[in-house]
Amino acid sequence: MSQPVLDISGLRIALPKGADRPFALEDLNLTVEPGEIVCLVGESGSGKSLSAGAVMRLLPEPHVHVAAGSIRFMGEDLLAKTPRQMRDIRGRDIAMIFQEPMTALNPQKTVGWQLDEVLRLHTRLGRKARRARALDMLERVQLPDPRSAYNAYPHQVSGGQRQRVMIAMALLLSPKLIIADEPTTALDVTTQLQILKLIRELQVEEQAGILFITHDFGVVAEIADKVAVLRMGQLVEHGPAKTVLNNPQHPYTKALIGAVPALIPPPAKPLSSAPVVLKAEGLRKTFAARGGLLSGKRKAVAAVKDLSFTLRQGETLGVVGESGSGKTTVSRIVTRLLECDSGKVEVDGTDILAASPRELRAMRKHIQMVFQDPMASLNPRKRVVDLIAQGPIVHGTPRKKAHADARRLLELVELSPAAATRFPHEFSGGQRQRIGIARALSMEPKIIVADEPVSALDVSVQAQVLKLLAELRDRLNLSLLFVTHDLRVAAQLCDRIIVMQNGEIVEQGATADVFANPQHPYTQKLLSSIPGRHWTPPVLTTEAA
Amino acid sequence: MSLQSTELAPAEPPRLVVFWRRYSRNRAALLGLVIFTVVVILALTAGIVEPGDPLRRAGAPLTPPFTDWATPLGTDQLGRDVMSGIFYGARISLLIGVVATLVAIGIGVLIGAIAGYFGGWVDDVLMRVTEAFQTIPNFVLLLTLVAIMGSQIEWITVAIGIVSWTAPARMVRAEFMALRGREFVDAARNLGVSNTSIIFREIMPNALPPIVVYASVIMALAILLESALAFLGLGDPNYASWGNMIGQGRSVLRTAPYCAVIPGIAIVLTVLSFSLLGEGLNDALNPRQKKR
Amino acid sequence: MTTSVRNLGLALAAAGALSAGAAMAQDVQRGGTAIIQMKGEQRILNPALRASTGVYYITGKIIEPLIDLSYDGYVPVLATEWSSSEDGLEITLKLREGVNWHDGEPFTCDDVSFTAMEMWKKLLNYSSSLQANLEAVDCPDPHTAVFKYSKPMPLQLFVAAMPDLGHPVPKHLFEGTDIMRSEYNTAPVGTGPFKFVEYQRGQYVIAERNDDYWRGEEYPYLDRIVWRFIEDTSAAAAAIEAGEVHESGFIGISLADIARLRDDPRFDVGTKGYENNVAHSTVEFNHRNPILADLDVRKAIYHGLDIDYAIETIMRGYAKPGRGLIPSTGGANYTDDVPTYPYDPELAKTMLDEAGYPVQEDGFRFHLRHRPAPWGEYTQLWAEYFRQAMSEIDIDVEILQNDAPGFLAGVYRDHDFDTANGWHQFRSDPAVSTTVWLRSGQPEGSPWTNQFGWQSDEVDQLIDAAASELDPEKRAEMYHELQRLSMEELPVIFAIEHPFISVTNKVLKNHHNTPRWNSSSWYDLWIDD
Amino acid sequence: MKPAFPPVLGYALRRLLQAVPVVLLIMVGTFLLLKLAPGDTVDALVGDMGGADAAYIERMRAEYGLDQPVYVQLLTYMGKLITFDLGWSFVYEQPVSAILFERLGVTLLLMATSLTLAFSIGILLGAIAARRVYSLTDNVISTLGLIFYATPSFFLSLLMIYLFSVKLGWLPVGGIKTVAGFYTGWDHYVDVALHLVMPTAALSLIYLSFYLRLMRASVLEVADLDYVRTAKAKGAGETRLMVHHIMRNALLPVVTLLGLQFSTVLGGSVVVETIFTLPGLGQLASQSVVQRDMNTLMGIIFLCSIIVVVVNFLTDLLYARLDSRIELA
Repeated sequence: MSQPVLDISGLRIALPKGADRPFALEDLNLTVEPGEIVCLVGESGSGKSLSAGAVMRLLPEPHVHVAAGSIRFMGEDLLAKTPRQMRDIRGRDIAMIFQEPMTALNPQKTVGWQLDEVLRLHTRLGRKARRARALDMLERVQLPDPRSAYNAYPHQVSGGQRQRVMIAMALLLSPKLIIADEPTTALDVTTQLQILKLIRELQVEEQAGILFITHDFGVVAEIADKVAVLRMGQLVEHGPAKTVLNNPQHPYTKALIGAVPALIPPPAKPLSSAPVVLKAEGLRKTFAARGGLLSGKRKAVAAVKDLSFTLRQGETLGVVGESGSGKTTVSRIVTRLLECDSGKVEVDGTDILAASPRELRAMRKHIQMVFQDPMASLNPRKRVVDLIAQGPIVHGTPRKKAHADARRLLELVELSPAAATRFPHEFSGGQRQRIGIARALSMEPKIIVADEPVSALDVSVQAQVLKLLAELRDRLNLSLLFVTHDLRVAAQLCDRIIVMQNGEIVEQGATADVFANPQHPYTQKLLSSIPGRHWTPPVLTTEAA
Repeated sequence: MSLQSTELAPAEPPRLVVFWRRYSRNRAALLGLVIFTVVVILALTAGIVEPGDPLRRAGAPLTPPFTDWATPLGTDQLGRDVMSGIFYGARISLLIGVVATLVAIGIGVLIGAIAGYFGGWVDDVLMRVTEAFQTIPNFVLLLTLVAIMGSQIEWITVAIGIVSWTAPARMVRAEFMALRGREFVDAARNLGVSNTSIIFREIMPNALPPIVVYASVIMALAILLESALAFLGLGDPNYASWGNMIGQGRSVLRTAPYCAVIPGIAIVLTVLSFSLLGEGLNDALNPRQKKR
Repeated sequence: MTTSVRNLGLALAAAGALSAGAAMAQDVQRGGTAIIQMKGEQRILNPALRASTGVYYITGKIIEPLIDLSYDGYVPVLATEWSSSEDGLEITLKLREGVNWHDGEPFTCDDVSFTAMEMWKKLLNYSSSLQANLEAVDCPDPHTAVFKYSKPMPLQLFVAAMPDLGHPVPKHLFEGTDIMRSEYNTAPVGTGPFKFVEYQRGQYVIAERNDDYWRGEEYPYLDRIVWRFIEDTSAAAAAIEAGEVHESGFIGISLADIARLRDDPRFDVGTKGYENNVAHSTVEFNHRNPILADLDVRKAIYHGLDIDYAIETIMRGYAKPGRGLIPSTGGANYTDDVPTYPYDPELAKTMLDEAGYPVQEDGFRFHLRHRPAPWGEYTQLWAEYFRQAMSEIDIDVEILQNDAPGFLAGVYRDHDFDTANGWHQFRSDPAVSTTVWLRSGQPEGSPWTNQFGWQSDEVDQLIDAAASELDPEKRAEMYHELQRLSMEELPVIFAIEHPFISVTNKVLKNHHNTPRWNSSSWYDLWIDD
Repeated sequence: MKPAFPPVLGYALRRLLQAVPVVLLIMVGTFLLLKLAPGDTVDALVGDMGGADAAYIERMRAEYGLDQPVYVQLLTYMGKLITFDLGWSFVYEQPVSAILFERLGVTLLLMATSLTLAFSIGILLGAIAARRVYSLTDNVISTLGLIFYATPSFFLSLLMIYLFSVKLGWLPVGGIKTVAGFYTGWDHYVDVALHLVMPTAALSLIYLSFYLRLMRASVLEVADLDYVRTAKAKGAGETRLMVHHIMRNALLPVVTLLGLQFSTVLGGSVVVETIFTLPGLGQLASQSVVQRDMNTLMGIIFLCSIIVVVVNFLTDLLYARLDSRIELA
């Protein structure tokens, strides 16, 4: 039996005074064998990224430092290495892939230069040999045109390709251990699958051990050999992937897995008789890029091309697509946060796009929005009660009544009325999104446009917010226009979906029909790219629910 | 994070307390606050500690410091009490600093906010005006304004404000351009909030922290500009200002250096305190910028 | 034809030879460069267009006047003799022969005639009123010039004016051109001991030795003179101490530094050589203000000013109390038999009370808006002292600081002031300098004239009569009377009479040996390195 | 579609077109502003020459065209300006362009040396301070930066003159060269350099402190960025991180500030040039204000606008050179 590539035992990482807990990690034991992918799973704040930093010895010392335990790499104690020795190990024996391919590459240096740097630091190869090796590596990560990529700056290649570059850089010297810190989180679903496949393939070739950090159980199901689940710095469960995924033991793991939406859409509701509350017709929007001082003229981009759809009362319409598909533009046009080039949006038969400013203000009551980023969508300088009461006050409700209503709405979204006098930063992400929902409801709208309302939330919180939305929709007979990139979420909530690509609807229909029998090749590709699509999360009863 | 997403975290202490905690972490900023407080005390107690006109004849001309307890810091060429000048000068310096800064920030915020929020041709026009002001060397413009309106302290203060507004305007504009795309602004628009309300109630409070920090820079520069004017003989002679004292003291710099050096040190310390104050405010208001 | 001929030429030539001989005895060193600091910069270097000591300071070495002033009286330079007809309508000058301009052309009566008619009469400030009645300058021969007037011109006045207002320039370089824009206004050509070399604006002017100088080959002693413009008085003081400049004239550095350098053995510090350049520090009243129109108020204000204290603290003792429009260096025209107003604040307060200006609720009797002239340190200090002194007799003075054009427009054009202060120079004769302060009917906007809204028929008549009075004794009496009137009526307070002060490095020899030395030609100046 | 000429030229042309309205705005604004001033150039001239009589004053005013209505004067001036005729200075009795040309060299020399010094030393010290953040070195550098920032340039100038010229006699008090020195060749350059030491120091220290503080903050910020972590993960050492990864990105905001501050530096040179009697544009500007020398002042402001526009263009080029994300077009 070969020795493990990485052997972490009893690792404890101390946090500075005044942090929410004294230790980021406590008594972590973990091994990574050669040729094995170990997924370290946890929600935000679980300490999973710091464990990677500890292995690389790149913690922001002295505030955050290893307090106890050992980290052995190929049997050698990393914590005992001098900085000089560590520098030699980094990049050569242990490589790292980061989450954001945009920010993880130096914007001022070419891709080639940055690959070359690894070789220059760790080999004595000549210039030509280094270049040949780098080009070869770029080819292995399946970049379409390695030569031009070599000479390009990071901003000149796409997000998926940048992550390929990162992978090429990590694998350049065939390291024995690769630490991948959420390497696919920032990518679109189709790209994500390609990258996951690539990592798998290359890892098989190189027989490297991979410590793969993620929050997404779909990804875990796709790639992991072993799984370790972290909660608040503590390892709650670990074992082979299949076991943990299908038969979790620890309640936390159970809860996490239980929160992953199953890919089974709800049965279609008989809604065809309900009145149409929102009708969009022939929407067009082109972003004419303005010549900035430095950027000069850019090409105009058509974000939405001739788009039409209807939304009936009580219905949830999902707008699904990858980034750049125009789905967010749609949500802003129907709420008239963005002026449209042409087309009509009828709310209860009145065209909101043709409304005068005065009419528009009145109409805004009927169509409200829940935003993607619960931090950014709440004015950090306002108290919660003011945030929720703002709309009614603007529309003439007396301040006192508006505030009383606001407190009632807080209860409706299951928050304590004590929250009313606090500021947004005192809440967790899910709580903020509840406040966002309460604000939308304060106007007693007919329609709620939700733009990726759960994409910034941890999976367990995501489930709760989705549940709340569904309940409120049914109780208040709301119509939902639900914009999302996450097909699992769409499957869980939407009655009908429209699939968008490059500003056009490629397919629409009842969610169940589309999932069961996708017609358009793009829809097919999207569905087949869902990570862990072959894994159906077990139905578990959790005490949290 | 807790699985129960509806439980509230314990309430945070009031904002002021948090602010003070962050501010007081910076020891230099505390020193700045101490000096600043001293200057404020000088200004406030000027009338009590040193009653009477600071420009009156208080003793024999050019009495050196520490020789006569009636004029502990000595007297200048016309027998004016230097200590009294330092006390009353603090008033003038603070007045000029604060008012000029308010003028500069006022103009800057207005123009920057409008340009940044509306964009398009409004932005173009306002930015051309801003560039025009930025292109003219500010001190030359200041000289011209003072030449036109004379050296009354009110006008000098306003003129300093007029030549200092471009930087805050650009800053506010940049903040507004960043903030106007933020979701909470969309949220407010979605609620039917008017443009004026969005500008002043929604965006402005969020754009202010960097402006508040920059205000300390303007204040410092305002005091330096006034002293430079006074040095060139264009200060308001009806008030004891530190700049005037240096300007007049330099002719006796060789025989009675204290006449220029004492107010010089007062200026250096005051400007220093503003600067340290600004750093402390920056730590307290924009905590994300400083991680280490 | 000529009855009163005063030929001083011979005697003074002898005197010149004597002084030169004395200099020779001290082992005159030839060569070297004298470096002079100037505070202000006169950008026109043509004394026939700009009458100003700042111009003469430079051009005096390059362009000579017809007549100069020495401690022994008026001496011939380019004119060797002068005489007047009995009726005072004709003045005849004999011109020096064998004098060449720096470009080699000979100096003749044509130059004098051209300059007098085209510049002195038309373009030269101060001179244009002096020469207002000049009808023609005839040239009976190349070295005789006859000035013809339509009204009598006192010879005494004419001669007294000549050192400043009598610089001829070469006709052949100016005739037929736009005189105001001639290149020779900034690159002067004259007959003097030094030839113009270079003018770098804002920096310096250089002149070098004229080898063809009419006083003879041995003159001048210096090879070169450099004038450096250093506006900042501290920097100027530092430069003179560092030996970078040899002389600083016209109070070019602060009085504190002057007082300090007085005790430094390396320097000569003094007022010698400025006897002809005496000025008055003034307090000017706007008589349109009914309070100030009250003579008792003006007298009270005078009593409230401690002139001796101001002389000691501001002027460092280099001054004396003023006695009206003529300074003590004014010769026969001066008298000290005039009323005075000694410092007595209590008396001042009583007088103000009696004049009907008791202290009001705000602690002051009344408020004055005061415009100080921005002429530098001591004028500024004088203004601030005025404010101090007035507050001691419960008058509030607000100082309205402005730059020069703002000050001049504010006081002399817009009359937007209550009181003002500045200094005004006396130029040899009251008729060409200080009488304009009292004479009414001055056109609005003329600086340093009676713009005070004050008028007295008696004074006006006296001024006019004295200007054309040919008998020197009668003239002197008239001026004594004027001086008395100016001290009685106090249209303006001629508070302090002060000469200018030079700080001179002792390596310079033969310096400050004439009453208008800084404006003179320095042909006998030498440097002992 | 490829442009027929280098994109930089197109960019330059576009910048030039954008600058035209700004410059026009400045010129018209300044002209009208100056007309509000009490007194005019004739008052100033008469004051300078020690007085003149009324007829003389009136004739001068007519001669200079100052008796015309303001809009006529403005139109005349702007008409001439379009042909780049800056007019005639009545104070200097020279064409304005000749005066400016004489003075420009000194100012550019002073500014170039000051800014180069401030910039290079500022970023160097800033970078050092940031890399040893919160150490003694950092504290010393930061404190120096604060003191430089807080000391008025004229105060510093006076102290320097007192120390280096009067007490020690090492440096000349003022001027741009030894007037009667007539140095040639190498000696001339040494002479000018000696004259520039104190003015440069006086002018540059405050900007040095700006750059120092900004650079320190900027390096601290960039050092926290992801790609620096990537480079560390690659095994790059401290020096390599600094030179190849941090410096260039950290320089970007400093370069921006450099461009923005250029006109402020021009303004700051007024005081310094006055104290050290340097015959530059700053001194000329302040004198022109006092002299009400409209044409010269307008000329200076025109020239400054052009310089600022050119400098901003150059900093843009520099920025684009430093930041590969930006393409000029």
